Amino acid sequence: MKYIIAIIQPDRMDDVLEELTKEGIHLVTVSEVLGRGRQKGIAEVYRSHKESGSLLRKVKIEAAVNDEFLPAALSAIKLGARTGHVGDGKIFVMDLEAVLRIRTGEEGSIAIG
Amino acid sequence: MKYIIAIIQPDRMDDVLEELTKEGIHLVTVSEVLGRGRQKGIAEVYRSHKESGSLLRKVKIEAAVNDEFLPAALSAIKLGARTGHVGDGKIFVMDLEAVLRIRTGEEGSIAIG
Amino acid sequence: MKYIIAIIQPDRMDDVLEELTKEGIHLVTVSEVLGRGRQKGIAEVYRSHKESGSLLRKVKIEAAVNDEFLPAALSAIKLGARTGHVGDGKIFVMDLEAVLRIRTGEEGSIAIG
Amino acid sequence: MPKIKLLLLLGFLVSSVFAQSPADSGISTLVSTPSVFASSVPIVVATPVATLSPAKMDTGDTAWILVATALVFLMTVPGLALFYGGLVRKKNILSVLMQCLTLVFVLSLLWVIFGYSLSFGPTIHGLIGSSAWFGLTSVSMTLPHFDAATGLSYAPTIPHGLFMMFQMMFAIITPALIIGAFAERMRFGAFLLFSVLWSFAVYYPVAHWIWGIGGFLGSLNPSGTGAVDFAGGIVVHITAGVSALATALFMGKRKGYPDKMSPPHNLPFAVIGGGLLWFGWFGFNAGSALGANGLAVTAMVSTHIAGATAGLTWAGLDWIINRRPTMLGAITGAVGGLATVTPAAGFINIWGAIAIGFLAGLIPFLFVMLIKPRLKLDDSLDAWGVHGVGGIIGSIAVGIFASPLINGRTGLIFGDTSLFTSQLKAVSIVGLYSLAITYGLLKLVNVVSPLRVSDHEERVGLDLTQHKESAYTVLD
Amino acid sequence: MPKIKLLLLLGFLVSSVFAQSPADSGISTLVSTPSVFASSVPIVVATPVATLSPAKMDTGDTAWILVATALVFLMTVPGLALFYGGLVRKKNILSVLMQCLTLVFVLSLLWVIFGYSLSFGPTIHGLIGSSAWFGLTSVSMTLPHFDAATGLSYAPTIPHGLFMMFQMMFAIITPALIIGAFAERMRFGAFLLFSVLWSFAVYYPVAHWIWGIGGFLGSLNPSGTGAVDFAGGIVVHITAGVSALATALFMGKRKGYPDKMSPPHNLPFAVIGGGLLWFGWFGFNAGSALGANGLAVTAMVSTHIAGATAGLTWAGLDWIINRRPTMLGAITGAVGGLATVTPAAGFINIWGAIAIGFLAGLIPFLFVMLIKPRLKLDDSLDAWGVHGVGGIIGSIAVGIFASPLINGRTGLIFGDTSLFTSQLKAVSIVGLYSLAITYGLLKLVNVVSPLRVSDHEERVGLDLTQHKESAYTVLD
Amino acid sequence: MPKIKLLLLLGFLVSSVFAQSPADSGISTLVSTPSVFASSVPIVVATPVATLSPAKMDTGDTAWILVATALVFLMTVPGLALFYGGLVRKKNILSVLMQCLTLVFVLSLLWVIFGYSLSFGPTIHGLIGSSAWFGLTSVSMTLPHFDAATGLSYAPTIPHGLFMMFQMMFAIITPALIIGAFAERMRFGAFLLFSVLWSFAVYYPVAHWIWGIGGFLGSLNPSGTGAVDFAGGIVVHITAGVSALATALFMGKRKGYPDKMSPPHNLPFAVIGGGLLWFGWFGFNAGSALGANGLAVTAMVSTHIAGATAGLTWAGLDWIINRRPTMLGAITGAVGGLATVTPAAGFINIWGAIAIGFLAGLIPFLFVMLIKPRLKLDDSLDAWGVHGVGGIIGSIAVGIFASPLINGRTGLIFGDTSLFTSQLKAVSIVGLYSLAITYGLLKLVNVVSPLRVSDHEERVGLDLTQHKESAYTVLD
Ligand SMILES: Nc1ncnc2c1ncn2[C@@H]1O[C@H](COP(=O)(O)OP(=O)(O)O)[C@@H](O)[C@H]1O
Ligand SMILES: Nc1ncnc2c1ncn2[C@@H]1O[C@H](COP(=O)(O)OP(=O)(O)O)[C@@H](O)[C@H]1O
Ligand SMILES: Nc1ncnc2c1ncn2[C@@H]1O[C@H](COP(=O)(O)OP(=O)(O)O)[C@@H](O)[C@H]1O
Repeated sequence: MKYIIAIIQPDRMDDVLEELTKEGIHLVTVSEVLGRGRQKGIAEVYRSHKESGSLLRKVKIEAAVNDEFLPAALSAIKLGARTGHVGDGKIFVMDLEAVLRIRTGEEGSIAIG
Repeated sequence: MKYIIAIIQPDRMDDVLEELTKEGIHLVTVSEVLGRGRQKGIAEVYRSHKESGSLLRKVKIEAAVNDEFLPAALSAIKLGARTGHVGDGKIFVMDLEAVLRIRTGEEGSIAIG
Repeated sequence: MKYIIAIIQPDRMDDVLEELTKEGIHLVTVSEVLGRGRQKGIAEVYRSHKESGSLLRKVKIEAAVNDEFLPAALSAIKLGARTGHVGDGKIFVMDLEAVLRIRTGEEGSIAIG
Repeated sequence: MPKIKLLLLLGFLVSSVFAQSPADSGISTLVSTPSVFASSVPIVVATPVATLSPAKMDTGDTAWILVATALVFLMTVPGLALFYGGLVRKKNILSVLMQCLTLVFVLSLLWVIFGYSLSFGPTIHGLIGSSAWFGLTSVSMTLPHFDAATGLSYAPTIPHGLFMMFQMMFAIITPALIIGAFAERMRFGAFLLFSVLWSFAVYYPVAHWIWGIGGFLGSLNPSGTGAVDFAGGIVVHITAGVSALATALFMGKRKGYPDKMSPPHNLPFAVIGGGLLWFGWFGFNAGSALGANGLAVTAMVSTHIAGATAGLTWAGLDWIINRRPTMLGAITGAVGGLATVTPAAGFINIWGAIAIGFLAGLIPFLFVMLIKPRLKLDDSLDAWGVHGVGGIIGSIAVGIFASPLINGRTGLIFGDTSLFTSQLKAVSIVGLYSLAITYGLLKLVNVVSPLRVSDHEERVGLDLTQHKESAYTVLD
Repeated sequence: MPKIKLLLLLGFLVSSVFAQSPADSGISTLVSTPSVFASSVPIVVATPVATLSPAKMDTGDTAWILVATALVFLMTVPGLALFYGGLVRKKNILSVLMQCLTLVFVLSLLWVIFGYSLSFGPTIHGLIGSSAWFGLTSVSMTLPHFDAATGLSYAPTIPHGLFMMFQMMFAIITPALIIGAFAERMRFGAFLLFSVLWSFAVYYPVAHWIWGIGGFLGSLNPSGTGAVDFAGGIVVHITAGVSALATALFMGKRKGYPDKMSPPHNLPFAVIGGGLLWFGWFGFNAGSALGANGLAVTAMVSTHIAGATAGLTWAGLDWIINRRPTMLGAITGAVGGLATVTPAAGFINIWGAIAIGFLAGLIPFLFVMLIKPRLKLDDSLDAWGVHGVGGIIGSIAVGIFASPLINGRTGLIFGDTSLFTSQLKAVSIVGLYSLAITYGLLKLVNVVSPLRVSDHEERVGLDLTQHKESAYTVLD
Repeated sequence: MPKIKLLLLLGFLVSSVFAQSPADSGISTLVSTPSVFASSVPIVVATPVATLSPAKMDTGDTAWILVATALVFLMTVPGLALFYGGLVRKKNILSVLMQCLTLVFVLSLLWVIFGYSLSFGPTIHGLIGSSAWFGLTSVSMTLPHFDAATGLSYAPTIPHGLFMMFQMMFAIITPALIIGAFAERMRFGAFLLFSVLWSFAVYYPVAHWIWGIGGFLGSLNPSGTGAVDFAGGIVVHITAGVSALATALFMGKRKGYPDKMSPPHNLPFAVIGGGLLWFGWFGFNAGSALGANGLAVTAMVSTHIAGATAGLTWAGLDWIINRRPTMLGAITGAVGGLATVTPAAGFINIWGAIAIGFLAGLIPFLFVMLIKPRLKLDDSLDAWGVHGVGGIIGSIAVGIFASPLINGRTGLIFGDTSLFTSQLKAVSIVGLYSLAITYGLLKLVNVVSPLRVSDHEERVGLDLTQHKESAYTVLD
């Protein structure tokens, strides 16, 4: 099983979630993060003082998937998130040793979905 | 060492923390996330427009533990978080290669607690 | 490749980011978390009721780095975050199996930076 | 709205002859017998007194309208701004606040330079005011208005400049109401151009028709039997509400509407805004009596009771139909009730207020609940659903519930059909006019400066793309 | 509170005989010699003038009370709503806002239909008003109130309808204060039922006892020597505060109280709310002079100074005892000071205001700091600790600090014990009555509709479970 | 600011002789011929009338100033508190709110005990008021002020106590403005000590010089030709603004300034605050007419138009230079326009208001945009850049744009240089005085109680370190 962490543009979130659903990956966890990357944000201006804003708003999507779903997950995220501009984000994949569904106590592959 | 990520219902957080403490696991990191799972939330209503709310408020608890603490941690989280209803959440376990306590520079098992 | 998660004091964030930059590690993801650790916070007082505040505001910094950057990253974080007081925080290191830059589709070491 | 208390002139003459009547209470005296004197029907004095004695200025009336003016200002910023701002998504709140504030800037200047004269200046065939008062020429800051030709005065006991200022606030909030229809998707520049043109093409003429001396639809013309509009059901809520409908239709839906819209990002802001609107509405409606008199009290009571009834009605329907009374429903109902009673506030008794409040809760609820989803109309914050529908209901309802004992005009249930007919006529003409002109203006503006932001800008949000700012920080 | 300026009638007659005195200044004249004329002790005129001349209406007084009414409205929504709402947890803020707003809806309607008559209508044995004014029958929107039987008037220079409206706002905010005691755990339906019953069983009778003409505890009865309550220390703060105590006891503690309670989720909201409360309190207290006169000025100064002193006292104690002055402490102290000075505002000089302000900072601080933790009483937002304790202190303190030079009543330190005794009596009777009745009502309501939400609902929060809404979004 | 309407006294005598003129309209009469009677130039009556008849009290004027006082209160809390609070970082908002609220507490008490007497009491050589009115001795709550020696009155138609109360609000908000300069880095104790000393050393004397009867810089002295300051350009904005400059220089920069500062943490709060400031400014400026008269209307119109023009100017410059109009720019410009027009509001016509508004948008914009970044001056929230620069512009501009038709004083463009010279003189003296004294006070306070928080405290934030509280919770 794999644990996927994707950092994407906030405005692509809906698309990414939709693409994941299409691939049968419904369960995800989402949160708000700030990212420092290559991207320069829209320079915000406060009383004529430009803030080039090194920390930009991003959305982090986490999804635990069984190994066979990994390629589908990656390409779904790519499809939903990609605009071709700097700031599109990254996907990180880690090995997931164990999963446990709290409600039923099920463990492993079966508990992931 | 293991890195545990648990996604639980916000209203179970206090119980989970309490159960963890009982097992001697005091150190944790908590954050607010949104989860898309099997659960349908309480349908929120805005000007008669029902939002079935596919992204529900969840709490994420992260705890790094030494291997021998893993079973206790899992059962404590289960105990605190379980209501038997859809939405109770999941626990993910990953391998943790290294830990470092910033204050003292200690590393490894000893730095975890 | 490694995935580093550091939990630090909010007021050290700028220093940590600066130290990381010095080491050539520019890309990071930052978020707000609450931490339960050894530290007792400044006891907040609400209508004379002291809250010893078991959950304290922390900042979580995540950085994926190539293996050769790991030592530099760790010491940069230590340098920026360390005050010598309880609450300075922890660094967790996990193995990172794969990285993918969404914009270009690049994978692996080359995609990390 | 402008009540005419013309006999005051005679009263003053008499009182100075008998050298005993305290003039300041003259106003109250007149108001205290409302069916005759404090009517909104102009009583055309045959031989107008040539000079209006400044002795007629009343400090109490002036004090109240100074305050009422400030209250109506507050309705736009931060009242309406917050009410709307709390309901949009985090990434668009500043755009709403900025639109409201910019209207304050621009329309205030337009008003003193052009708008007041076009709306209230000497009439040109009952259609529009002349340019005689451009730049406030002839608008005294110290003496009341007095129209020598007709013997009428917009407000005989307060300085003319104060009446102008009070009306300015109405001219600001009206286009601001329309923001609710196109929120989260209009380009800032196009918004500004549209609002300015709209003021000239819709607000100033319609204000003149209904409230201007000689306006062809109102009661301040020789017929004296036209439509009434106590504090702006037709002039404010119908013009804005109908134009909101046109705008929502023209602009099309927001991306993701209706299935993927996020809920209001900060409901407490909407409640603060709603509370300030209610507070300001006392100035809006009771201030429209243009004095601290019995008519102001009547309007205050009607306003409050209708707001309360409508809020309760919406909350109750929510409770029954959606299983829970919602905060947003309650505040929406209340604002709808306040809007709906606006044209009627100075003509009805409390039972009329309760009836109008009930209708103002029921009909917009049904519209938003049943009809809107079918139309797939994206009237983002229900500017049409609440202000348009409410304005129409209220402006017709005054022709039904007006009690002759309150302010000399008689509604259907008291046996007179003429007021009802006048109201129907005015509502139709103004409604159709607003619809047509607004649609035309949108087409025009869209050519000069595209109305809608790009798809990318809509996704990223108007705050960053139109104003280079974010409302909130994430960490610090 | 209702000051009687009856000699005005005579004054008016005299002035018209001599045909020279400007009537408008008549009020000021009287007020300028406050110990005799502007007293809250009714001066029963032996031969009441049969018809009350409308000439006595004063536009300045009317203007001020129109504004004061709007200000007291603002105190409930959004003032108190935000003050309380900022102090609860994120998951419950809407429930607090909704409770406040719903009280505006329901109690406004109850007031015009039943409540005003029961509170201020013709007395039945000094215990309750009759049904004579149900539905505002005989309540003129244009003429002042005048009671032919006693020759008294609640407010001789403003329309009766305005006095009714001003009082309505008091009838709304009083039960709203109790919300602080049961916040975060009461079912919405039960809350509503309780509040309605409470208004009938506690507020309307007590208002009549103290403020109604003929009420057995107040000063507007033939004895003319009863208790005074300038703007609602007894009628508002004691009834609400004592009932809050009963409610907190009856409801029990919130889950997790006191050790695991989260701090206030949005202190700036509480500060906005507190600021609006202070602003509105000028209307509440200075408005209770029922005119724009010297008594209003006295009340405004006393109110402000007591609020400032109490805030400073609490902040100072915090600084000494908790090592830091806290924002929540400062605003709590200030609100406590404003509440405490309410019954006294029109009877004391600035030294009295400083003394009362100091007590209002000190005693609630000690209560909340020392006594409350021992009681393990979960008065969630200190409705009892601040309003109850403050109301009692203030209502007794007026019997101590009342200066005969201000408003004709004399406190202990100026050598008279009778007022002090009257105050003690009224405080005890109203306090015990409120405690007993509220407890009974809670038992009753609990049978019909359980008061407390389920454990699960309390965990999830009232916003979602009672209203199906969340106050804030996480992402968008 | 205090307009003198002294002929009223004569007018009253005459009117009582002829037994016919309604006295209440006397004010209006006078105001209606502004160049002669309603001037801010004192008309020293040779034979002052010994007793001031209470008949001159006017309920309308009193009503308006009661409200205006409440409005100016609202400007500090929550107006300015939110405006500033929204602009700082999350960790410091409570410290700003607390500073504002504490000033309300402390300076209100200081004012009634010492400050009012030192500012407005019987003059000592034109430099400072005497101690004669300490503790409000001789300050009647019911009668207007009347200075038998000069025959002048601060406000002849409202109670003296109300004038005192209105002025109190100015004495509170002035030091509160300075907070913008040292926000996010001053220790709370030192802040409090500084503010108290500053009130004694700067505010009370300067208020006396300009507004006190006999003050050596103003117009209420025998010369009758001194500087004018309608509502506080010199007394409020220059003193505060210049002191802000001194403070920002003395305190040094915040850690991380200017490159690593976080943007405003909650811009909607700043907009709510700005909106409430605007609303309150109607009380501040139009209230400074001290009556509900034509001058109040003039001031209200000028104030609003200048605010709108300045806001529009700043937004327009932003649009041109920074490519987008920003919300923060728009509200900053508006507040700057309101501040700048303050000294002039009662002396100019709308064209003057537009001119001043334009300068008030342009010059601070250029300062903040071009000059400030070079100075590397950390005037955190632009207290100097907006209030200081604006106050200077406005106080000089009144000497340029004052129209003799409005209030009897003549500016440069109407051909008179004397007012201009008086203004320059007053601006320079007060500016230099404020700069020097403030700098000295800061040095002094810094010895007693260090001004600046430790580096660690600054990083952690003032809320936690100075007040042991957090403004917001993260989860609950
Ligand atoms: N090595 C990394 N470690 C942690 N977060 C990263 C890393 N690289 C990128 N990110 C996250 O991804 C976001 C997008 O990266 P950026 O470099 O701006 O775009 P792109 O991937 O298109 O070059 C960053 O803002 C940051 O949050
Ligand atoms: N495979 C997954 N990857 C990431 N997050 C998950 C995954 N499965 C569940 N979650 C998180 O756990 C939450 C609870 O899951 P849900 O399916 O609603 O409940 P249950 O586990 O009882 O079936 C989800 O809202 C989501 O945040
Ligand atoms: N084992 C752990 N698992 C998860 N988070 C931890 C763990 N240990 C520490 N933390 C995080 O690090 C923060 C700092 O730890 P703390 O014990 O207070 O300081 P120190 O590391 O100086 O002893 C905690 O508040 C918590 O968020």
